[in-house]
Amino acid sequence: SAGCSSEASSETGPEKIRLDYAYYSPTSLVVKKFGWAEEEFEKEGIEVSYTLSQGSNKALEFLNSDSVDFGSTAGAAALMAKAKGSPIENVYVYSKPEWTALVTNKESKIEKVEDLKGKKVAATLGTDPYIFLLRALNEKGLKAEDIQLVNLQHGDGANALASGDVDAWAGLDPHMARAELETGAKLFYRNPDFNTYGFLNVRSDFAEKYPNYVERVIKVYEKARKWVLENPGEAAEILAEEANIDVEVAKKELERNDFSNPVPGTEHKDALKAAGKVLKKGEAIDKGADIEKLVNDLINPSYVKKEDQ
Amino acid sequence: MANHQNGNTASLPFPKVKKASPFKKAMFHPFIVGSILPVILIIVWEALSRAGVIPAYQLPSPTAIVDKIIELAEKGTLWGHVGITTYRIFLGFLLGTAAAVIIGSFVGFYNRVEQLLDPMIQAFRSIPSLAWVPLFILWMSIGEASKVALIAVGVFFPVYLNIVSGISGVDRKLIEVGKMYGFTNFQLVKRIILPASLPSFLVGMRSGLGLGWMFVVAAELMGASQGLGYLLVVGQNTYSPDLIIASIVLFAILGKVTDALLKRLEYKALHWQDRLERS
Amino acid sequence: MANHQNGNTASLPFPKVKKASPFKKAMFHPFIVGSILPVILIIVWEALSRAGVIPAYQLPSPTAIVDKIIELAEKGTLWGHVGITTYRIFLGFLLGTAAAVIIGSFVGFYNRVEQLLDPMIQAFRSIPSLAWVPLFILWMSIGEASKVALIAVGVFFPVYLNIVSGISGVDRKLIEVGKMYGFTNFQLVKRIILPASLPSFLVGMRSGLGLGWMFVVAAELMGASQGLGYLLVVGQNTYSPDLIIASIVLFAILGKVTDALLKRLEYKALHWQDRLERS
Amino acid sequence: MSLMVKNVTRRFNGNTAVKNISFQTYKGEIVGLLGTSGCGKSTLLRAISGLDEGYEGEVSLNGNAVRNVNTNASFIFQEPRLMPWLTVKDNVSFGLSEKKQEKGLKAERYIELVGLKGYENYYPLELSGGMAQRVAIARALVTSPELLLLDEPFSALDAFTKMQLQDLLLKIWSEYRSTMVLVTHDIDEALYLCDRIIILTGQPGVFKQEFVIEEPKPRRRGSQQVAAYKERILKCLEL
Amino acid sequence: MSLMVKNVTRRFNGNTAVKNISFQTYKGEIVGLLGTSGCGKSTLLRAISGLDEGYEGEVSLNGNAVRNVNTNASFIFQEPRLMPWLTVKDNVSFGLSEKKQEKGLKAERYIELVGLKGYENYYPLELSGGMAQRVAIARALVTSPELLLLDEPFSALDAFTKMQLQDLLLKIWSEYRSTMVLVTHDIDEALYLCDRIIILTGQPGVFKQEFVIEEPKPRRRGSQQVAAYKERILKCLEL
Ligand SMILES: Nc1ncnc2c1ncn2[C@@H]1O[C@H](COP(=O)(O)OP(=O)(O)OP(=O)(O)O)[C@@H](O)[C@H]1O
Ligand SMILES: Nc1ncnc2c1ncn2[C@@H]1O[C@H](COP(=O)(O)OP(=O)(O)OP(=O)(O)O)[C@@H](O)[C@H]1O
Ligand SMILES: [Mg+2]
Ligand SMILES: [Mg+2]
Repeated sequence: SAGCSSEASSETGPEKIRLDYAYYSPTSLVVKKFGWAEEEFEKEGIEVSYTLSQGSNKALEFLNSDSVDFGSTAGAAALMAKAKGSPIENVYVYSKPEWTALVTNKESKIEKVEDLKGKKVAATLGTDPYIFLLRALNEKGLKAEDIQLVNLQHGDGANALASGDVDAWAGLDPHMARAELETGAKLFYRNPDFNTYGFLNVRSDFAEKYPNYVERVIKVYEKARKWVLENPGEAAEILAEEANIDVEVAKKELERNDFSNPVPGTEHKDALKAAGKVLKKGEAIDKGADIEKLVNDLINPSYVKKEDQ
Repeated sequence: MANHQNGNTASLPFPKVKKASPFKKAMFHPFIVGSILPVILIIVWEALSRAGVIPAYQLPSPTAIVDKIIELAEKGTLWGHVGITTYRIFLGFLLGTAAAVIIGSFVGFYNRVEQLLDPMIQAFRSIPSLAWVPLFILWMSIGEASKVALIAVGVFFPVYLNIVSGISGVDRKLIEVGKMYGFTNFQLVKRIILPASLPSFLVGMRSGLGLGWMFVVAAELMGASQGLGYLLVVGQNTYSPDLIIASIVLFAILGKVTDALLKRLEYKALHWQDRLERS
Repeated sequence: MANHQNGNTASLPFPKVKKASPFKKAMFHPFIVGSILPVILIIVWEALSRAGVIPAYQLPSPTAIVDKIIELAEKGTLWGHVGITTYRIFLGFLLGTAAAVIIGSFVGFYNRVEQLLDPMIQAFRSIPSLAWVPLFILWMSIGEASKVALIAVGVFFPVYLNIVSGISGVDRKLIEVGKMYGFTNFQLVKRIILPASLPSFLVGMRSGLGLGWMFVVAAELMGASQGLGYLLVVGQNTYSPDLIIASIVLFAILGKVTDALLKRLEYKALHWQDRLERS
Repeated sequence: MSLMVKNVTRRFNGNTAVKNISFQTYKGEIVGLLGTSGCGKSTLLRAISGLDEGYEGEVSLNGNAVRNVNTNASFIFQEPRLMPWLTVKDNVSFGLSEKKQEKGLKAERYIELVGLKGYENYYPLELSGGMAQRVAIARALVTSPELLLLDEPFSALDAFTKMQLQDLLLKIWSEYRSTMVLVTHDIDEALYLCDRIIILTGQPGVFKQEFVIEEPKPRRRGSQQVAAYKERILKCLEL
Repeated sequence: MSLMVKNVTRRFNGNTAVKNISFQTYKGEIVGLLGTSGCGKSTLLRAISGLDEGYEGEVSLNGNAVRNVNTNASFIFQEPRLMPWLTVKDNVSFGLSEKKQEKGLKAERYIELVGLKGYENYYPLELSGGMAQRVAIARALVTSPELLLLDEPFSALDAFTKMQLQDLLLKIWSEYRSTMVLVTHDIDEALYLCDRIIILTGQPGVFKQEFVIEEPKPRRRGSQQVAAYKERILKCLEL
């Protein structure tokens, strides 16, 4: 469904481009902060609007209901939506975040995944930390039934861990960074590869109609990505200010983001396929779904490649 | 309000029909009349879904929803979800109503108590259910107790408000009758004020029950692994519109059933009301 | 309920005091009495926080909360949040109340309309605010309109319920007076039924306003970047207990203020009620 | 407005309240209804008014059978039935549809006629029982009805006020020639006001006897002829 | 129970309703209060009952100044004031604190005495005006009060029922020797029942005159002596 450049010249632009921004996507904050998108489309008189996504599921709701054209989500969330038939494709990877890990209290005896057997573990069903937890268990030969899973929202999970209501928590930044700093919580199991990346998704019909503009939005994001790589300190400040968090927490969160590879590719596909299997087992994705095909349909690197040329 | 239960059907639209035929009677049975709109709604929705006007990823068709519910039922988890939520609602409703009756009676009756308590209660009333969640986890941990307590909080406010208002709306003339008998304040409340403010109280209960259902979602954010609110949130997190809508439908059905029970109680308890015979 | 406004202060606890000294009067001013409990609560909370019994990452101390609010005020964002939320509440409240009055009057008055509409409305009543969110995004996208509409939905139900019950509780005797004058149904509703069910209606409005405040959070999940609900959710998503509690406090204060306005209206509108002079 | 009541029977859940009542009045006639407590006088009046449609039989106004409320009729109920949220003045002008000012003037005139000048801005809860009843009387009279139904209108009033209002009623009658049906327990009152007196008895109430009083109005209270009627009526009642 | 009213004045928001009323009754005396509508009879009765504490002056029962409700007193209000959610029987036994069965028996007896046998299970909305008033009378009498305050108890009743109930009242009185204060508009009634009649006039109501009726009870209705009193009272009132 990728556009080709010959058509692109004759296409008329959209009246308005609707971007989202999210605290879990630092590049989106930078784009919004500096107004680079407005700058890019100003000449053509195209309006740019921003909508805050409070989480992946909100971003997907906005995409589905044609409320935004671009939405930032975790890779797994995009996959689940795609499995339900959402007309979206992933055109860009804004970061490889290590935003989730397994966390426990300072004094806790839990040191490795195997120690979780029979313990109470908090996680938010269906989200990246949940997938992370299941994959970690899976890797060590444990099953979901071997632990007591407590379904709590991310913030509540952090609280429950702090007050000892649960033994461990599949954490998510910035809650996790903050828990580390404030209560000395320790991340006893980390694995960046089990995270499912930060995806910038576009509505398929938008991409079909205005392929050129998808590329140009990506260009703006690229500018922001490079700026973040060059100015990590200022980026942390922007994140802290926008998301209302401590600079220290913001720094920690940014450190755990790898902005080096924005092009959706094989590694992303592999990560999503692995996540897909876990989700299938957890019944978050239909038994009959063809993960392979879904992932290939979802991830469409053509727009970035062109931009690189 | 529930006049139809004693066959006191409308007189304006069909003023001349003295004895309706059995067929007509069945046709205009309140239950059937009440089903007209929902049925139309469902048919239109289904048609739009089939025609592809509403894509399934946005809003699955009614048949898909029913399939989902049947699937849950076949897996056997449906009863667990429905059962545990109903149980929580029930307990929370009892607790919240009891607290509201006790506190509301005092506030309604004693000016001083009102001045002391009411301002704070009114302030708490506008705190959203989601905002209570972290506080309740803090105070009561994540067991069953905190869930029931949160639902009770939701039930409390409307019941309280209606009781206080009901009490201050009671005809002074009737209270004086009790005073002449030297009734204690407790007796006044029990024998005159509560019965006289019963209509208001019952509306409060129905309103409170509705809010209780709404608080279920927040309550089941507190570490539940079963329940309708849990289903809804999981549906949102796993991006399953069919699960979301299925849980909404279940909310609606259960809400309607429990409300109908209260409405029945209302009708029974208020048979003495010299109420408007409606057209 | 609002007797204190006309200086009709309690008589039971101090039955013999005929003329209180100005000092005593000031001491027992309702506002001061109403502040006792909140003040105690805050002091205890602050003490516990300072003593380290409640760690700040769980529940920050009142002073920390006040600092946070002052910080927001200094940054200038506080007024934006408060303003936009109040504006949404105001519009949603107007809309929801208007809809409830119109529909509620018809339902309360015409048996047929009740049979047609009421069952569906009762079923919708128990659908949680969060569950409406995806549907509203779908129907109305994420503009201001969908937020206001969602708040209006929250306001609608309690007002509706109270109006319907109020109407069916109106003394038939008074309605007959109007009928003798050949009043149309509209006149009956406007001139007799609504005034007579005013107490019930006002409680409904207060209840509805409370629910409106609760629906703000869900409403502002729909792509808002300002507002109290937004603050609360951001606080939860960024793990900032001070922000969460600050927004709860703001909810409580604003809710209290708006409720006090309605309560004032209630007192003014119900001066004719032959109400219990309370002790 | 002429009135005809034909074989009116009213049952409540199987219990009969009044049975088979028939009578007729000409335009401008004042008819009295007398009977023991609970014999169905109010029930009959409600049937005539059209407020109650659940009766059997027929009520005709000006020769047309009707079953609904006639806007030229007015009803003074057994209780005052004032709107508690309206002042005396607003209560009196409640049924008027004129312009505000005109309404106000009319209301004030009738308030004065029933002796409540100075109480225009009182609320019902601040009135005495008799004052409330007088407001209800003013409210019914202010519309100058062609048919006036009165259910024990003066029973809450002292002898003096009662006589004043009886005279007021006669004044209204001589001005508008309204047809009136008056339920009363006061035989003197009935004899002073009515052209025809109908006696009901029993539970269910049935027609007992009809007296036509042919004295012209205004009559002298306690006159010889009237005293004779009174004796006959008492005899008829106390059996 | 003896009763003394001393200089009682009651103001409502600055308007005086009754002014400076004083009188005294002995145990077992029946006192009548007569006066035009709105002159403050009900207000005075409420002050005596203790329901209203806002008056100036003093009310003493058995020699002790009181300002609150006495449980040995009973009040028949100007309106029936029945609890709409209770049946006739439950309304009548409302103030009794005996065991359920005994309560029921007592209630039934008084329901029969006021002529409502068969209506035990009716709700107030199903009663006629006079029937409701009779239920209220039964409710007040069933407690055998030492002090009985009656505010126009029989005004909604037909002549026949009224006489029956007046006799019932006398029967109760001869049994329990209750002290009674009776507000009435019916001079014949006052003369038939009362040992002393107090006339109030004006607005604000002031004490006008006191008549002591020394005929022993039971009296003959319309006897010569009584007629003489009536003339004097009428004269006193109609000025
Ligand atoms: N709650 C009140 N507020 C203001 N004024 C009142 C109140 N109650 C009574 N009044 C006034 O007091 C006066 C006397 O009233 P009250 O009811 O005692 O009269 P009454 O003698 O019983 O008359 P009636 O025979 O008509 O019942 C009236 O002018 C009335 O307006
Ligand atoms: N809504 C009702 N439901 C059942 N029974 C009723 C109803 N209204 C009246 N009745 C019965 O009808 C009979 C007549 O009542 P009605 O009010 O006509 O009497 P009335 O002649 O006006 O008496 P009164 O002089 O006491 O006012 C009574 O026995 C009463 O119980
Ligand atoms: Mg009657
Ligand atoms: Mg009176």
